[in-house]
Amino acid sequence: MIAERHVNLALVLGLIVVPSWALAADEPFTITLATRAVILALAAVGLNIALGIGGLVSLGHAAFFGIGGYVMGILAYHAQTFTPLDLGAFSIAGTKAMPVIWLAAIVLSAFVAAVIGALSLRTSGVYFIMITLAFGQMFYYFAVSWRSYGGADGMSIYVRNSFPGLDTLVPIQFFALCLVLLGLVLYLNARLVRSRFGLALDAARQVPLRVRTVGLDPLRLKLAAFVLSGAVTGLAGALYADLNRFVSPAMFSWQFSGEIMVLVILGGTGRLFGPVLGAVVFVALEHFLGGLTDFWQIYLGIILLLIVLFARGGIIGLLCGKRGLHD
Amino acid sequence: MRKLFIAAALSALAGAAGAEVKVGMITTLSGGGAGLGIDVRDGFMLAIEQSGRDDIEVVIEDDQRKPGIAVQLADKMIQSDKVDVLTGIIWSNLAMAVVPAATAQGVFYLSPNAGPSQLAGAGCHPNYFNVAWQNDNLHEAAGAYANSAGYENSFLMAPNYPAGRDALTGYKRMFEGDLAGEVYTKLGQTDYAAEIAQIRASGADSVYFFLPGGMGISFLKQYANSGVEIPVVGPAFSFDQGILQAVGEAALGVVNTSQWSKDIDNPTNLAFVKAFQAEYGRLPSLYASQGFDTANLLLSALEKADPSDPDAFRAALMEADFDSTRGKFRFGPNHHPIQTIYARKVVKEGDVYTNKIIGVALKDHADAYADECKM
Amino acid sequence: MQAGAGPGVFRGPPRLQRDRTARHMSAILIVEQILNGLQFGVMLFLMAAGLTLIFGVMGLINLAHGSLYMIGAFVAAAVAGATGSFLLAMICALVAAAVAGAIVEIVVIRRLYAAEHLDQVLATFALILIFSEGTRWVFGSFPMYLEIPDYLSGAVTLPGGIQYPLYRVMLIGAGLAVGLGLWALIEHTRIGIRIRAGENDREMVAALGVDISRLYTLVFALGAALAGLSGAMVGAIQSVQVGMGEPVLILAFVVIVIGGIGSIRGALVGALLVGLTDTLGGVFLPELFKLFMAPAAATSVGSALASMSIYIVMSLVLIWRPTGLFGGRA
Amino acid sequence: MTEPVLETRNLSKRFGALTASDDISIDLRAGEIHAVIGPNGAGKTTLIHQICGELRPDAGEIRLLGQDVTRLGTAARARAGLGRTFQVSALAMEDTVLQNAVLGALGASGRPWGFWRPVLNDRALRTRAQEALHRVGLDEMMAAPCAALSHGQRRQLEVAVALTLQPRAFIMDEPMAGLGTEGSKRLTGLLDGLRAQAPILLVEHDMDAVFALADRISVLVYGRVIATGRVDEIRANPEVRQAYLGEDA
Repeated sequence: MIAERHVNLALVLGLIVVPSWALAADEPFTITLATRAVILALAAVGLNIALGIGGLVSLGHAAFFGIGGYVMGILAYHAQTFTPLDLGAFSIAGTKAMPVIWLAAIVLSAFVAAVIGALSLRTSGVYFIMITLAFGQMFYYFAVSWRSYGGADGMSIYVRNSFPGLDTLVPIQFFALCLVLLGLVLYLNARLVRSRFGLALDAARQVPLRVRTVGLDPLRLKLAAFVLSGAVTGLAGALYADLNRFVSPAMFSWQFSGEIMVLVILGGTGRLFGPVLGAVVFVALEHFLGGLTDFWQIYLGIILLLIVLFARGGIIGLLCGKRGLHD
Repeated sequence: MRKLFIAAALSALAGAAGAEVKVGMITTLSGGGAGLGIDVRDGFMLAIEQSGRDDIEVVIEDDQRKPGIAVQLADKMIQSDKVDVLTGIIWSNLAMAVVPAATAQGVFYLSPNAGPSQLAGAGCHPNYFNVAWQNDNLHEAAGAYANSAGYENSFLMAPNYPAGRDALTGYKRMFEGDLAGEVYTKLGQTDYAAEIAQIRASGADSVYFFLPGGMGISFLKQYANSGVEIPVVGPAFSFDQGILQAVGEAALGVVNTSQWSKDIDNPTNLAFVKAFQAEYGRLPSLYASQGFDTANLLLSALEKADPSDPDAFRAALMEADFDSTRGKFRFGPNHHPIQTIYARKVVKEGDVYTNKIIGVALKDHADAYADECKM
Repeated sequence: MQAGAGPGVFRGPPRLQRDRTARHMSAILIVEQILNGLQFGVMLFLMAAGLTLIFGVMGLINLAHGSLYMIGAFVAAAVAGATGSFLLAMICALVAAAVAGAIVEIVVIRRLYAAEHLDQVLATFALILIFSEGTRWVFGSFPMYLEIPDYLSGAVTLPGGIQYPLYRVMLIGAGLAVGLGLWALIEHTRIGIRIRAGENDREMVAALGVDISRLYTLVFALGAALAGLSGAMVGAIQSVQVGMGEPVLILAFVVIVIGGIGSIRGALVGALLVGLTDTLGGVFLPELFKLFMAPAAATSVGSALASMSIYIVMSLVLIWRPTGLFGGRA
Repeated sequence: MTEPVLETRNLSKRFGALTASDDISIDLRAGEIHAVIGPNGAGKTTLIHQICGELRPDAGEIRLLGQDVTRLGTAARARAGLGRTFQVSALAMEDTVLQNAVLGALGASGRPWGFWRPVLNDRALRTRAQEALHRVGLDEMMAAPCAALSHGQRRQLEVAVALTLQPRAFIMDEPMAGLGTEGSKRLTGLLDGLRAQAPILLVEHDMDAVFALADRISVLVYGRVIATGRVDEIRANPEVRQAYLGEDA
């Protein structure tokens, strides 16, 4: 067994070394791939707060990812066309500034997560899985029919949004930005796990009855986790939209919800770095298997299956053995 | 996802500085819509092979029909592979995600299929050429055909997404009769019983539908079995060689519009059909012909200029000096084809369902957006 | 921006006349649409029954159920193509899906019963990838051909002068017959008793000496057979293609969640509710909005709402009854 | 007489044809251990569930410190002063002993909304948890994962978590179940010392423990309280002997 922190360290080093090498070797696409992995990891870290710590199996997290994406798309669209964004009572100008977009994405997805969570947490188990899926689908179909912003086709943002002091169109700079955000969120996540809230939430997942018996409301804890989770995934959505300079309803699809969940489980549910490892492995598999055969998804399926069947606890579980978040 | 085809004699390249021209093909090779991408790829590669040129390297990648993947592949091909020309995208939404950014980076894009109106109009670009069509073309032709067939009251149906709305707009642009109804279905819908009931009740004398892929198969099968006898017209998408076999008898006799058909009588086309069949063991589809024409356009331009000289290369592309499977072929000012579109009828030849040209729907037709293109 | 914001070229004036829409709403049309909803619901029921049975007895979330539906359709298309017999195609589809189900259960699924829902979701998601691409590998990337046989094609005239496709009448009949058979199987046979016992208490069944793993394989194969059969039957009027199972799978999940997971009766009610909502919503919501909106806006708002309608229904049901209409456990 | 700490008035609960609680009125007074005994299926668990708020009674009232808590949820009743232990341990098995105790202290503090500072570094919570653990004799085991505890130690931890709440009344559901003689003895000693802090409503099967600890006993049969009284009164009650002890034999 390898200590979990060694795996984490290796992962962090890998995420720094590989893109640096790619920069030196003039392999910008490797950097793009790494950026994709980092952003997907961020989305999965978000889901992991609800799923891994809170025990909320949400099959609707694409809703938040999509909201983040569309916040970016809509704000940037209004900025690049110099049209105001009409919000009914008042209108605001679009923006191409990433920090503003991020903030808007976080706030809006947190708000939507609060609404969806409050309604969905009335249910549990499979019903929770399905009601979150239903909300995701509603957003999907809404985006498909939202003609002002491209409908099913989605919309392109021609120039990547800006961040003060950086040229975000340079792959390595955008990668660094995403990596820093991921690191920041992971740090906050690590603090959260050890905090009052983290302890209570973790107990609410394991024994909700106990949590009630000590005078806390597990549902409120879980709702808070769901909101945080949605906010992080929303941020990832805004970044993903910027990576592709494109948003489309596919960001809202249930398949994408499933994919983020796969990342979490693949790496190790509830582990701090589980989603990161899951995302890196997934992107790598997709890339390398795709080079081997047109039918690469068969092999991806087989690998996933083997991991579920024989490596409960994901890859980190396989490497490091069973252990909770606390150590 | 990645496949490397080194066209023609790979061994001839040994030790050389590598291929002189690099082409990136992003197309759909896995999942539901893979048939179209495979046909485009096979048609394209057939032409490259026939050319005998060994200095063209084609990098082929699967976009899985996901816009996000397509954008990343484009980034990769432009940044890492340093391709001169991109091609291959099937779907308009993927094209919209990829093309504007790619052409802005100085790469040429030759579209073998998708032709969204934005790229033909205000969003046109000197480096973007569409070898297939502007998306509205076949629908406009269908509207024109409906006029000539004497239809006066059409029922229109398309999925509720931009291409669907554009399709019906295209039909209405040419059609002079009345509309008995206009229905937008769910994207990916598989059951059309409700719509067929509306058609039955509408009093229409003709039905025009645009339902690409499996949607069209489902509709045609259900329609043929519904007892509704109102004649149907569609664009070629639902009647191409690939899916016609899946529709089967339900498609027999249906008129559809296409800029290509395997019975267009010119030597290039006859040779193409024969060669494609010999190479891949199946009849070529519309998409295969488009892939083939795209490659031949590229080859013709490469004869005259090198992509490293963009102005010359662009001019060479614009000349479209190649033998198209469609016969006469030229570009309009917005780099979209001005071409003849035929009305075809589905027939059975032996055991195989295929199309037969019954007439010309629109002659030398240019798209409606060219005026908006400023370049 | 580009998409959706169409260019200002000439577009045909909207010539759709409002008096025509009134004609759309005739009584016959309404009845016909209800029949369509019913038929859709019955097909969904076949899918949902297997899914809910598998969940009820084994506690398993099976995302790969849609793949068994697809297998049924492909096998039916292949057999019908080779032999020309529709009936044989249906039987083979049923058997093939059952066999595939049994194999999957023995090789993979039985290792998942003790696992969390999460692992089940991931494993069966992996199975979808394997089945979908595997099918494409075997049958190619193009849709397959499967057609209604002559003796079931064409339309019949129902009482009241409604013209309705014979095949769809047959689908409603066959679906209801299978449902009835399923009910009889569960209520009146020894296997049914064991299945019901298994739903209530797994340890108890095992303690009573029932070979629990054989029972599970059987139930899974039964569910698979139902999915395969409905795939094959629907394949004759839809496109037989890779990926056809997933949209149906999602709908089937919606159905069983509305009905209450594990409840066959709930699956029936849920299936009819979803079938009718989806069909009638798509037709009548745009018409409804036309009463107080401009036709173009009404069409777009109406169809947008229609595409969301079943999910709205489902979340309302769950908010009202968190374990579905007939559900007991989560 | 002063008002009882905890009291049920005419509590009734039916499940279909089965009457699980039939007009139950019992009370718990300051400083006492009040045991509720009864044969299996007598409705003891149903009674506890109603007192703690997991089940809502069909009729009747539950009062804690003179306040009607019948409509409150479990968490609110805990905040109002109910400290409860479970028959089947309800502990966060993936967490350590200390974390479980800190959770109790955290609940008592009523402020779980800290996202930044490590909870285990919080002096107030930690002290409270450690005191409780010390009280039940689990000081040595603080760092052990809960899953590594013996059955008896889990019972002790249950009590410790309840202690962190500094409750006004303890509700203990069969704390002796499954313990050996040694464990029983230890826990009996522990509970004996607790009554001074807060009275205990003790549902228990272990008659030795009941007779050793209880100040009063109520006997529940078929959802009804057939007798309430001091230990010797209950011992002597013929109805109890017949209905309860007779059946138990």
